[in-house]
Order: sequence, then structure tokens, then C-alpha cells
Amino acid sequence: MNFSNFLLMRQEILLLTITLLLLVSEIFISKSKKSSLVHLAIFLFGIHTAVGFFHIDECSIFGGSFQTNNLIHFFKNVLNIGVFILLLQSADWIEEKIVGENRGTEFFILLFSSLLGMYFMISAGDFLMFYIGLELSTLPIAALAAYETTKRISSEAGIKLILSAALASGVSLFGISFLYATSGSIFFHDIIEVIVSNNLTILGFILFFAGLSFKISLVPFHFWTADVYEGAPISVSSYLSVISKGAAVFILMILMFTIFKPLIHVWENLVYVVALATMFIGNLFALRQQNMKRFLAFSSIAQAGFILLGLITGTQLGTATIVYFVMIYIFSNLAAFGVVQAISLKTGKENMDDYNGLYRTNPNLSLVMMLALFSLAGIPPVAGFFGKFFLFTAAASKGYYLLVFLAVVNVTISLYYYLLVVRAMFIRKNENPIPFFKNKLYMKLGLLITVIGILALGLYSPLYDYIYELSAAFN
Amino acid sequence: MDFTYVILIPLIPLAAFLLLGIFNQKIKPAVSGYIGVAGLSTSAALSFYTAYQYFFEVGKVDGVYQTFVEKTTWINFTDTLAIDMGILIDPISVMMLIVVSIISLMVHIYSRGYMKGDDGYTRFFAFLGLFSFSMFGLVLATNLFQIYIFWELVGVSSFLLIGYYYTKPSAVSAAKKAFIVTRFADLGFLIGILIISYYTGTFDFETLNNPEGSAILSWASTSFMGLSVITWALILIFIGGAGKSAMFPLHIWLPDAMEGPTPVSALIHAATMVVAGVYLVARLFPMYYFVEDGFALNIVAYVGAFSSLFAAIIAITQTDIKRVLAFSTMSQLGYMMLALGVSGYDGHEGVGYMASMFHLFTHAMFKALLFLGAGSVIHAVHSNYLKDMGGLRKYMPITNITFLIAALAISGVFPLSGFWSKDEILVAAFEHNKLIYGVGIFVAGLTAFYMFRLYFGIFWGKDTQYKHAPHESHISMTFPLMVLALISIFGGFIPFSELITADRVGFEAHINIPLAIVATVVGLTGIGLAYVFYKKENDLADRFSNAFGVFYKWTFNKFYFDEIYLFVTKNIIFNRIATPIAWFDKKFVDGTMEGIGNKTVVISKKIKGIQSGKVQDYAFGFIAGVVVLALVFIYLWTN
Amino acid sequence: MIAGISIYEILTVTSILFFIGVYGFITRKNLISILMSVELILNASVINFVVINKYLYPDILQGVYFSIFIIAVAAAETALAVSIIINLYRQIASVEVKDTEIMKY
Amino acid sequence: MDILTLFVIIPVLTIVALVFTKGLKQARLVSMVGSIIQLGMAINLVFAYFKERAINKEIMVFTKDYVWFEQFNIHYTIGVDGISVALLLLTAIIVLAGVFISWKIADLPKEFFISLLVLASGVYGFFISLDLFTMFVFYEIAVIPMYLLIGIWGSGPKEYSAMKLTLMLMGASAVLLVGVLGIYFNSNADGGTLTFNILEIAQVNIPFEAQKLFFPLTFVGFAVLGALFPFHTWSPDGHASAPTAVSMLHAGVLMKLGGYGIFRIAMFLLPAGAMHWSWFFIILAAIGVVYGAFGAIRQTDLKYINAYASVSHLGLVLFALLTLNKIAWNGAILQSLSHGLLTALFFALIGMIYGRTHTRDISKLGGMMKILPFIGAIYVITGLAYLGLPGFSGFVAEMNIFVGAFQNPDKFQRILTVLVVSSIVITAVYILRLVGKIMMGPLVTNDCENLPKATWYEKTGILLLLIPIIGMGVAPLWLSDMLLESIQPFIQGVL
Repeated sequence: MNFSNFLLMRQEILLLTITLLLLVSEIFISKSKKSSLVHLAIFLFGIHTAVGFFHIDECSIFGGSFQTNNLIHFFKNVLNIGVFILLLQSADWIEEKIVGENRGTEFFILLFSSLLGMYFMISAGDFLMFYIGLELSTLPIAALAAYETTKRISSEAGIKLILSAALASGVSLFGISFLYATSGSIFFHDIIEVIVSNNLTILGFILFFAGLSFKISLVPFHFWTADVYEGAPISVSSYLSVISKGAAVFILMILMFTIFKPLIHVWENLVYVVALATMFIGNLFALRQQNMKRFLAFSSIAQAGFILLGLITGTQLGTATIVYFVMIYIFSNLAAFGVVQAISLKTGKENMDDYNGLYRTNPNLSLVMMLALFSLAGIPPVAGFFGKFFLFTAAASKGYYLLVFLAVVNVTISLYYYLLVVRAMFIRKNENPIPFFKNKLYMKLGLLITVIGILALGLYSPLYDYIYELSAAFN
Repeated sequence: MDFTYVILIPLIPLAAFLLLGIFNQKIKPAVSGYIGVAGLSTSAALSFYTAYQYFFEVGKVDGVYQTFVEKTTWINFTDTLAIDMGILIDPISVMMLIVVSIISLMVHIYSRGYMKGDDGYTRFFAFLGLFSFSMFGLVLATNLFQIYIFWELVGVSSFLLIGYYYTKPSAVSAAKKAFIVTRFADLGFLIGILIISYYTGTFDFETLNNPEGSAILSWASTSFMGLSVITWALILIFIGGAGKSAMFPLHIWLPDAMEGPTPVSALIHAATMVVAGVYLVARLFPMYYFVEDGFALNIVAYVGAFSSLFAAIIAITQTDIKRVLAFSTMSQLGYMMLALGVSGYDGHEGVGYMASMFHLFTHAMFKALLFLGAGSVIHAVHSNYLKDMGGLRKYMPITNITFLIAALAISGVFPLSGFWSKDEILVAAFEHNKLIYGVGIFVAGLTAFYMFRLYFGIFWGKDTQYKHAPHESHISMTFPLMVLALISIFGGFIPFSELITADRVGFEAHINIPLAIVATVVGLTGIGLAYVFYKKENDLADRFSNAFGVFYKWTFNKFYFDEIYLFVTKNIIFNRIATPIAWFDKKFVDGTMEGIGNKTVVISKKIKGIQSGKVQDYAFGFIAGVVVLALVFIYLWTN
Repeated sequence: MIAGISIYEILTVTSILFFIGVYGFITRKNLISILMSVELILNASVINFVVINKYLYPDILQGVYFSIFIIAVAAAETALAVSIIINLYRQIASVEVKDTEIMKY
Repeated sequence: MDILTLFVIIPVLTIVALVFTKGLKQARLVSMVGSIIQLGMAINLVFAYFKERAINKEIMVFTKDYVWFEQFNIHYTIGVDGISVALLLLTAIIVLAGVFISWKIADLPKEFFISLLVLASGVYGFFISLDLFTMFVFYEIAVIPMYLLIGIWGSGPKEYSAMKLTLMLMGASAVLLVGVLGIYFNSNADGGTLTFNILEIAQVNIPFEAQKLFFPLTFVGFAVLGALFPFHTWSPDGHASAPTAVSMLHAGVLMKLGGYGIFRIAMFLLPAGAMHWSWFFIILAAIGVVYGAFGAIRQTDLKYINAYASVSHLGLVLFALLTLNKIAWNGAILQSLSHGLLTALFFALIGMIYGRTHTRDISKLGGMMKILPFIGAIYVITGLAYLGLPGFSGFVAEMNIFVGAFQNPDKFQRILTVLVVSSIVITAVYILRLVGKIMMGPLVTNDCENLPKATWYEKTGILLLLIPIIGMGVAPLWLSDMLLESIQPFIQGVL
């Protein structure tokens, strides 16, 4: 192998460089100008995102343990954009941390290394790479969850996350070991050859599935979600809810559609059950929530349930719809979290009641929030509707009409609690509403991009067709 | 011959209505009165011209009166079935044109005096215009559906005019009652139309009435519960007619309708609208006669006979003069119905048909006269009740005379118009059905009695002391009285049997002397009794009524029919049906929807314990989930 | 390849080890001991990999490598966990699980 | 830009313009101009349609087709026939009237008109689309603004009603979505490609089993919006709490989407299913007619009375559709139009009365005729038109329905028909009770001797609605012929 191969993983390398660069730059920048680190980080990551759009050929290097193709590359870009928006939204917060508490750049470093982990995870070619990527993506988040060292709930979130994560990875490793036992290799391309449906394989698969479901927070592996989201800093919750969930969904989909394809007769039922459980539990819990972060946590669980409707098909259609939906979901959820972040940053208020009469004081924020929620609820013409509709179409294409029906019932339930927020913002009156405030440039930008995404992604159909073509890679 | 111009007869009043209705506020009362009168007189002139044209110029082609139809499609159902709008000129429609235009014109003139100073003056004339339009349209209708349409319209104008004094609760409820009862009857009418339209595939009177037409010949083709469906249809249609013509038991709205201004009662509830039912049956007479050997026609006869008797009895005891007249109207309408009921079709057989139309004509005149007279009296003494009247002959001579003429006419005294028409009816009844004849003759006596009870009660009897002395009404009111009086006197000499017969071929009507004598005698007896009882103030009447006791009480309360209806509407419809449904809707239907929502919330509250916040519970859930899934999918669900 | 011991015994042992770990995780009161139970779980899979590699596919050493990586990562995991625990201890002076239950429902 | 797409574009442009307006005056002016343009286009469309129809004998005219999502074969396909033309005109009229009626909206005027127009654009889009997906999209766009409209500008238990309405309608659209997907995946039954295009699907004969399964879903999905018993309970509360203009639009236009959808999709695409299920749903519809009427008798709130009346009248529409008879279908469409205008007019009047007396409780009203002659007179006229008086649109529609329904010799259906016909009496009862109580009779509220008379914008709004009502009632021929001609191809599918 020659060194030119390394260029094929330039995204990873670039990200790593940026991370190290930030680490070093901290040494040279004087205490007073520390806040400029934020601009630097955003700038660098912006470049990284931009570079990501250049084409990379399909390849499989290091004996197949690292592979990439257009879909994977596309998805990495989606993740980049997500993280970029996230950076914009959390810029003010982190700046305040750096200036106020004199914290270093560890936030960016952890964030980026976690993202790096996801890169490796989704372009893994064997279970080893996959495992390392998984851990690399999980551990920094655990650290980030506990980032607010002075807040008890933050540490609690951290400990809950790290312990559950450890358990999850332990379980999935145990499963992987069984798969290794049956197939005699940890390389995907070998496993595809030899895998057959027998009890040990199924057991291995289920354990493995559980391990990943933990990251996607599917019922019954979702318990950590709400607490961690509530305790962790909003940026981190937002990151957990969109980026890491998205990446996990993606890799799970790839593995199930490729190496576990022979087990489809098992996992289609499995997914059926889990999907129903996830949707119902997520929605039923979301109904009652008062804390916005917790509320969004459960809503994101429910959304994961909807994603499974695409997963159940195991076809190109499924792949395309899932990627499409995840992309839209990232934008919508980021918008919602962004608003929550902006408000809690200015006022420290995170409860639904505090949002009463928000529209009268901060119309723009409320509109963004409303769009985001409608997108999550799947109301046309915003993007979320198309994402959901296509997922349902995918499920229906396999004849799962009952599942689709129940899913749509869940959409109605979810509409109820999304409307609760809308009600709070638009209809309810409030004696002391959140006063009007102006956001900083970054936050505005972050929200703006999400809004554009929410409005455009659905109506702009070529995008979907493009994804559909890419999806051919895994079928 | 082209009768297209006839279309103007209804349209002119309509124009007046629109004019007065839209510029209600702008127009001065006096002007609006003139507009109304002018419009109506034009229509009246046209009607007379039409009648002349039809009867004496072009109508008769080799001895048979033709039907002239001008129509245009109003709405298409299928390529065969459609509703047309148009005008149909034949003897009875022309006759009705005359009746309606005369009465309406008279009432218009009369109202200019009667309604003077009323703040709804313009509105009143607008409504009169609307009514005249609808009534003309009704009589000119070319098909069942058109007649139904105008049927509804006269209904609503009657509603509006009864409720003219809309601040009076009694007036409002009377109007509602009138509308709803007739509407209920129209339900039958409508269903009848539906049946006819389905089985004969047409609404047109010509097609339906053609004795050789399929509608009549193929009546036996389909039957329902032992009767031909066509018969059912005819019965249902008759229910509609009975509703408008206040036949028993749908009569209850008519007495209350007297809440309206008196001219209205004269126009609508005595002369024109209430005869619509009779007109409808006459309109469909061939069908009634031929289908299933006139089964439906017999029903008409008996209902008519009973109603006339029933009403006549009640009329005796009423003290509100307008109500007396109302019941008298009902009784006379019953007369016409029974005449139709006992009529045959061709030649002299059809005397009943002729007589009914004849009586319709004469009755319209003298009954309108009676009402207008009563109106003039009420105008003078400001009360409807006999007890407040008496000895008025001194104060209002013209009213007195004209009223007397009308009373004599309705009692069938020779040679007034009433005598001739009533006589023909009795002849027809005698020839076909002795029982009905008996009823008829008895009713004739009763009629004479209560009419003169009324007459004496108003103009003779006790000399009431009036606070401010009543005086004869203004000329605008007395003029119509005189006109109508003249017609009531000489109307009888019109040779109806030449003009209006079931088979359109005139026949030679001859007085049946013995019957005529009997009738006259009976009539005079009635008058005599009334003279004895009421000429001078005495307590005979009271003693009699006491003697009759319960029967009197029942009669006085109109046999408690209002109460029965009240019970049905209030208790059955409202409390027994509507209330439960409202409750059911709130509690059950809505409750289910509510329940679904609430249950969801309850469940979500119940299961919140799962999220206990203990990381170890989470781990347990995790592992348990894995184990269960593993067990299920390895051992149980292995397909 | 250990004479006289078939793969089944070892796999049984590892499975038992795994469930001991799970049991510990679920029952221990102390965060540190929970971490130790996690280690047990991970070690169970480590042994699995090594043994499967040795007994079934001795020619390529994939399993062995895998196990090494697991150990490394586990170390990192533990370090992080402990640091968070210490941070928690700073605030509430306790490492009991029951003190990490303020967020619920 | 083709003549139909403008129907969606114009409201959107108006909305954009509204965004930049300040205060009530500008907002209402802009929205008025927008709606007037819309109405002009609608009228123009009618004439254009007649011209086109003369030379073009397709089922749909002015058809345009743009590919949207290629993979799913989703197109933006539009086209109209007589029915949609009529309904578009109706919508334009009612929207304009609604703008006039809400001339004095106080709170957040800009937002109010924006939501109103969003709703309108959804409705327009629904009526012009020929593609299931596009239709569904517009359907939901039309439904969702109701939440804000009722929630923000409503009265009484508005939060509750708004939520209830939205959830029930969205639940319905959930059922509908399954039905739509079912149709979609059976649209290649004859070996073609999957398609959402209605006209293409109509050519396919979908297997009977599938039709049996998906007809109820599709039907109920739409029928809930058409207030089918027992799924009507959203409508009384919703109407009662909604502001006037919204009640007008909702009862006048939005509820028509139900009947229209059933006609266009459920009946047209799944005829065998319709045949198989009609007996069952026709019972529900018939119950709805009588039940709604009786329900109205007992209410004391003006808007509740009207809401139940709507249940009854729209039940008539569903009933007519389910008789699967050409005349009745014509009646159903006519009834949709007539009820749309009438009920909008009624709500407008109620709004005016409420705006003056601040009560909708009929026991607190009386003798208004004396105080408000214009409004009173119009109210009486509307009431009479509502109970099917000849000369007004309602009569024409009902007669079509009754005659049509009676054409089926089946005894069972005859009985139902008679039952339904009897509802006209009950209607008369509650309408007259209403008119007699609040318009006639003695004054109840003495404090309102000098209420403000009707203003110019109110009169304009009223006349906008009243004139077509009378027009339809007096000269229905051209309209009903236009509809009959358009119904022909649809009825052929069923029979």
C-alpha cells in the first residue's frame, strides 16, 4: 500500500489535524484573547466542512478495515453540517465558559474527537474498527456531559452515560465475539460470505443490536437518554440527539442491510416490535414533560422509532428514506435545541411554562421553534412531513400497513405534545414573559441555516433522488 | 294562441315585492300603498283579459277546452326527467287567476285604509306582493314540482304575514305553528312527488292527467301493502293538500293564523291559499278518479265531509269572531273537498268537480267579504270578541249590509251565489253518497246558524256602550266590501257548468228542485234559530250551553287538538327525543373521543415509574430487554 | 489449546463471568464497584475472543488483537468514569448510586 | 404560470406581502386586495372553463403535470372539471367575505390574515390537484392553521376546542394516509408502474380485496372532515370557539374537502369497495342527518345550533354520495356549494350579532329585528334558505338529492331516503325556533336599544354570500348542467 491511500481518508486526517491544532493553539494564545479560540475553531471546522464536499472515490484500505463510498461520504458531510450548526449555536455559550470560568478548548477537542470516532465507525470495514470508532465517539461525549463540573446534574448525567455506555459496549462486544465464533472473521466482507442463520449468530446479532440501539436509544435501551439530555449542557444533549444518533442509525442500517441480510427474517420482526415499543414509549413519556430538554429527549426517542419503519424494509428504498429522514431530522432537532439553548443562555429558563407568551416578546424565536416542531411532527410543507411520509411509504412497500397505521397514530399523539409547546408560545398569556433579547451573530446564523434546511429540504426533490442513487451502494 | 304574456301576471307583484322589499326604508308609506295597488290592478286586468281570451275566444276547440302550456327547463335531472318552469292555461287555472287577482286587489285597496299608520306599512305591502306572486305561480304551475315550489313559497309568505306583528309572541308562535304544520304536510306531498316521479317518470300534469296516458293506465303495475304505489302517492299528495286546506287533523294552524292582520286572513286564510289544497286535488283529478277506481278520491270525500262537520260544530261555540270565520272557512273547504270526492269524470257525472270549483269561487268572494267586514268591525271597536260588540248596525251601515249579504250567501239563501254552488254540491253528494249528503245538509244548517249567531251578535244583540263611538270605516275599506258584496250576489249566475268541468266538455246544469228546497229550508231554519237565540239579548244560549255541559266545553276548546299537538311537540319531540340525543351526543359520542385522549394521558402517568432515575434499574431494563428479545427470537418467533 | 478443556467449558465460564458482571452492575451500591462489574463484563468478552481465536481459528490472530484493543479501551473508559466519579464526589461527598437519582420520570 | 397554479401562488404572494405590513389597516387592505384578485381569477376561470370545455372533452381540463419526486413517481399534477371550478369559486367568495367580516380583528391582525390565507391556499391546492400525494399535502396544509386560528383568536374554551379539532382531523388524516398508500401500492395492479395520479389509477382495476380493505380507510379519513356521525364531535366545539371568519371558512369550505375527497378519491378510485361498503356507511350518514337536526333543536348557543345543522346538512352530502346515483351526486355537489354559502352567511350574521350583544345564548336575545333591521332581515332570509325554501340554493340541492336517492328501488334505501327527507321538517322546527326567538318576539335585552347598524364592510360581506345563494336558487340550470357533465365520467366508474 502506498501513502496516496491515506488521502482517501483525508476527512479523518483533516479533522484530527484541526483538533491537534486547537490543542496547540491554546498554548500560544494569551489568556486575554482566549475567546478568539471560538472563532478559530468555527473557522477551521468551517473549512473542514467545505473541504468535505470534494469528491472522494470509493475505496477500501488497510485490508478492508477502513472503507468509504459516496453514501458514507455524503453522510459524513451531513454530520459535518450538523456539527457546524451545533458549533454556531453553542459558540456564545462556550465563549462565556472560556472567558468566565477560564476553561480551555477541551470542548472542541472532545467534540471533534467524538466526531472523528463516528467517521471511523461509519466507514469501518471490520468489527474492530467499528468498536474503536464507537468507543471513540462515546467516551468524549460522556466527558462532555459532565462538562459543567460545578453542576451536580451534569456530573450525574456523565456518570449515567458512561456507565450505561460501558454496559452497552460490553454487551455488544459479547455479541461480536459470538459472531466471530460463527463466522471466523471480524471483517465484514468475510462475514458476508459465511454468515448463516443459526441460534448463536442470532444471539450474537441481538446482543450487537442492543449495543447499537443504546446509542440510537431504542426502547428498551433508551433509559439513559432523558436523564443525560436533561443533565448535560444543551449543546451536548443536542449533539447526542442528532449527530451521534444519526451516525449510529447509519452504521446499524449498513450492517443490517449488508452482513445481517441473511437474518432478515429474524430482524424484520425484531425491528417491528422494537419500533412499536419505541414510538409508544417515547410519545407516552413525552406527553408529560415540562423541562424542554427532557421533552425533546423523549420526542427524539419517538423519532428513532419512526426511523425503524425505514429500517424494516432492508431495501434501497429503506436506505434512501432513512438517510433522507435523518438529514431532515438533524436540521429540525438542531433548530429546536438551538432555540432552547438561546433562551436558556439568556434567561436560564428551560421549562415549558416559561415559554408562555413567547411569541409576543420574541416572535422570530417562536417561529423558528414552531417550524422545528411542525417539522418534527410531520406537518407539510416543512421537510419533516416528507421525511415521515417516505418512511411510511417504505414500510408500506413491504405491506406493513398495520405498522404504518400505528405509526401514524403515534404521529397524532406526538402532534399533541408538539402543539402544547406551540400553545405555550402563541396562545397562552404570561404576566412576566421572557423579555425580548437579541441573539449574537453565530446563534442567528445557526438558526437561520436550520430554518433554510427545514423549508428547503422537503420541497427540493432532486436531493432525495440523489440520495436514492447513492443508496444503491448497500443493496 | 300565445299566452306568454300571462307570465307577467305573477311577475308584476314580484317586481313590486322586490321594489318595496329592497328599498323598504326609503319609500314613503303612501307611495308603497299605491305601488302595491297599481301592480295588482295590472295583474288583475291581465287576468280578466286572459279569462276572456280563453273562455270566449280561443279556449274552446270543437267543444273541448284546450290546455295551453308555455314552459322552459329549470333544472335537469336525467335526460328524461326535468323540472320545468312555465304557465299552464286551462279552465281551473284561469278561474283561479280571476279569484286570486280579484281578492288580492280588493285586499290591497282595503289594506291602504286598514293598515294606515302602521310602522310596517311598506313591509306589509311587500309581503302581499310576495304572496300574490307565489299564489299566481301556484295556480299557473305546469308540473308537480313547480306547484310544490310555489306551494312552499305561499307557505312562507303566509308565515311572514301571520307573524307580521312579530313583537307579539302569540303572533310569532302562530306563524311558526302554521309553517311547521303545513311543512309537515308538505313532507307527504314531497314523498308523493318522489314516488310519482319514479314510477311515471314525469312531473307534467298533462302527461299525468291524460286518461289514456301510461301514468293512469299502468297504475296497477307496482303495489305496496295491497295498494298501488300510485294510490299511495296520491294519498300522500292529498296529505299535502289537506295541510294547506286545513283538513282534519291538520287544521290546527288555521285558527291561530288569525293572529295575522285581518286583510291577510281574508286574502290568504279564507280565499286563496287555503284553497290550494282543493286546487291541487282538482288539478290531479283525472289521476284521483281513474287510479285504482278512485280509492284515494273516497278518502278525500270522507276527510272533507268530516272536516266540514267538525269545523262547523266548533264554529258554533267560538267567541272570537275571526276564529268563527276561520272554522267556517275550514268547514267550507271540507265542503269543496267532499264535492270533489263524490264527483265523477265525464258529462253530468262530473257535477261534483264543477260544483267544487264553483263553490271555491263563490266562497272566496263571500268569505273574503266576511273577513273584511269583520276587519272593519274590529277596526272600529278594537276587539275581536263578541262580548265587546253589539248593536253596531247603527254605527256602520255599509259594513252591516255587506256582512248580511255575505252571511246570507254562505247560508245558501236563494238567489245569492252561495245558494247555487252549495246546491250543486249537495246534488253531487246526493247522487253518489247518501251519507255524505246527510252530513252536507246538516252542515248547511249549522253554517246558517253560526253565521247568523255571529251577525246578530255583532250588529244587533245587546246595545254595548262604547267608550268612543265606533264609526263607519274609510271609503278605501268600504269600497272593497261593496264590490265583493255585488259579486256575492250575482256570482251565482255564472254558467260554471259550461266553463269548468272535469272532462273539459261543458254540460247543462239543472237545479234539482226538491233538493234545493230542502237545502233552503234547512238554511232558513238555522237562521231562524239564530234569530231566536241572538236577535235580542237573552240567556237562551247560556242555558243551552249549560244543558250541553261537557260537550259544549269540549267544543269550546276545539276538542283539545291544540293540547294534543302541544303534547306531541313539547313532550315527545323535545323532551323524549331531542334532549336524550343532545345528552347522548355530549356524554357518549363526545365522551368516547374524550376518553381516548384522557386514557392516553392516564397511561403515560401510570408508566412514568419506569424512568426511575436509578442507573441500575436502567441496566436491568437493558439486560432484561436483551434477554427477552433473545429468547423470543431464538426460540418462540422462528419463522 | 489447553489439554482436557474443551471450548464449551470456557465459554460457559465466560458466560457466567458475564452474568456475574451484570448482576454486580445491577446490585452494587457503590459506583466504583459497579465499574468493577463492568470490567468483568468486558473481560468475559475478552476471554471469549481469545479462546475462540485459539480453539476455532488458530491461523489468524484477529481475536487476540481485538482483545488487546478491548483492554486498552476499557482502561480509558474506567479512567474517564473514575474522573467523573471524583468530580461527583467533590460536590456531594459520596460515591453511592442512590445519590445519582435526582433526575427521574 | 398557468391559470390554475396561480390559485396557489396568489395567496402565497399575499402572505409574503402581509409579512411586511404594519398594523390592522395595511394588513386588511392587502388581504382584501389579494382575495379580490383571487375572486376575479375564480370568476375568470369559470368562463375559461366553459370555453375550454367546448373544445376539450377530457375528464379534466387545464391539466398540467410537473415531476416532483421521481423515485416515487410523485407529480405535481393539476387540472379541473366543473366540480372543482365551482368549489374554487365558492372558496374565493367565502375567503373574501371572511376578510370583510374580520375587518376589525383586534389582536395580531397580520398573523390572523396570514393564517387565514395559508388555510385558503391549502384549500385551493386541494381542489386543483390530481395527484394523491399533492392532494394530501394540501389537505394537511389546510387543516393545521385551524389550530392557531381557533387557539389565538377564538373564544370560550378555545384551547380545548382547538386541540380537539386538530387532533381529530389529524387522526383522520392518519387513517387517510394509510388508505392513500394502499391505493398507491395497488396502482400497478395491471402491471403498470406505481403512480399517485388519480386519472391513471382510475384506469387500473385495483383488486377487490384491496378495495375492500382501503375504501373504509379512505372514506372515513375524509368523512371525519365531512362530520360523519359519530366522528362529528370536533365540529360543534370547534365552531363554537372559532372566530367568525374562521367558522365561515371552516364550515363553508374546509368541511367540503371531505365530501370532495370522497367523491374524487374514495368513490372514483375504489368503486368496488364503495359498492361493497355503501350499505354500512349510508346508515351512518342517514343517522347523521336526522341526529344532527335533533341535536340542533336542543342547543341554546347560536353557533352550536349551526354546527349541528352543519352535521345534518353535510350528512346529507355523504348520504347522497353513498346512494351512488348521478342525480344524487349532483345534489351532493350542489349541497356542498349551497351549504358552504349558507352556513358561512349564518356564521357571519352570528358574528355580527355576537359582536354587538356579546352573547350567543338565544335565551338572552330577542326581538333583534327591531334594533337591527338589516341584519335581522338577512338572518330571516338565511334561515328560510337554510330550511330549503324554493328560490334559494338549498332547495335545489336537496331536491336533487331526494329525487336521486329515490331512483334506487331497493326498499332499504327507500326507507332511509324517507327518513332523510323527514329531516326537512325538523330543520324547519329548529330554524323557526331560532328565528322566532332571537329575531321576533319582544325585546329581551333592554340595554341594547341603540346597537350600531350594519357597516359597509359587513353589508358587502353579506351580499357577497347572499347573491350567489339566490342566483343558484333561481337559475340553477347552467350550474347543475356543468356539474352533471363533469359527474358523468365518475358515475360510469361506479356503475
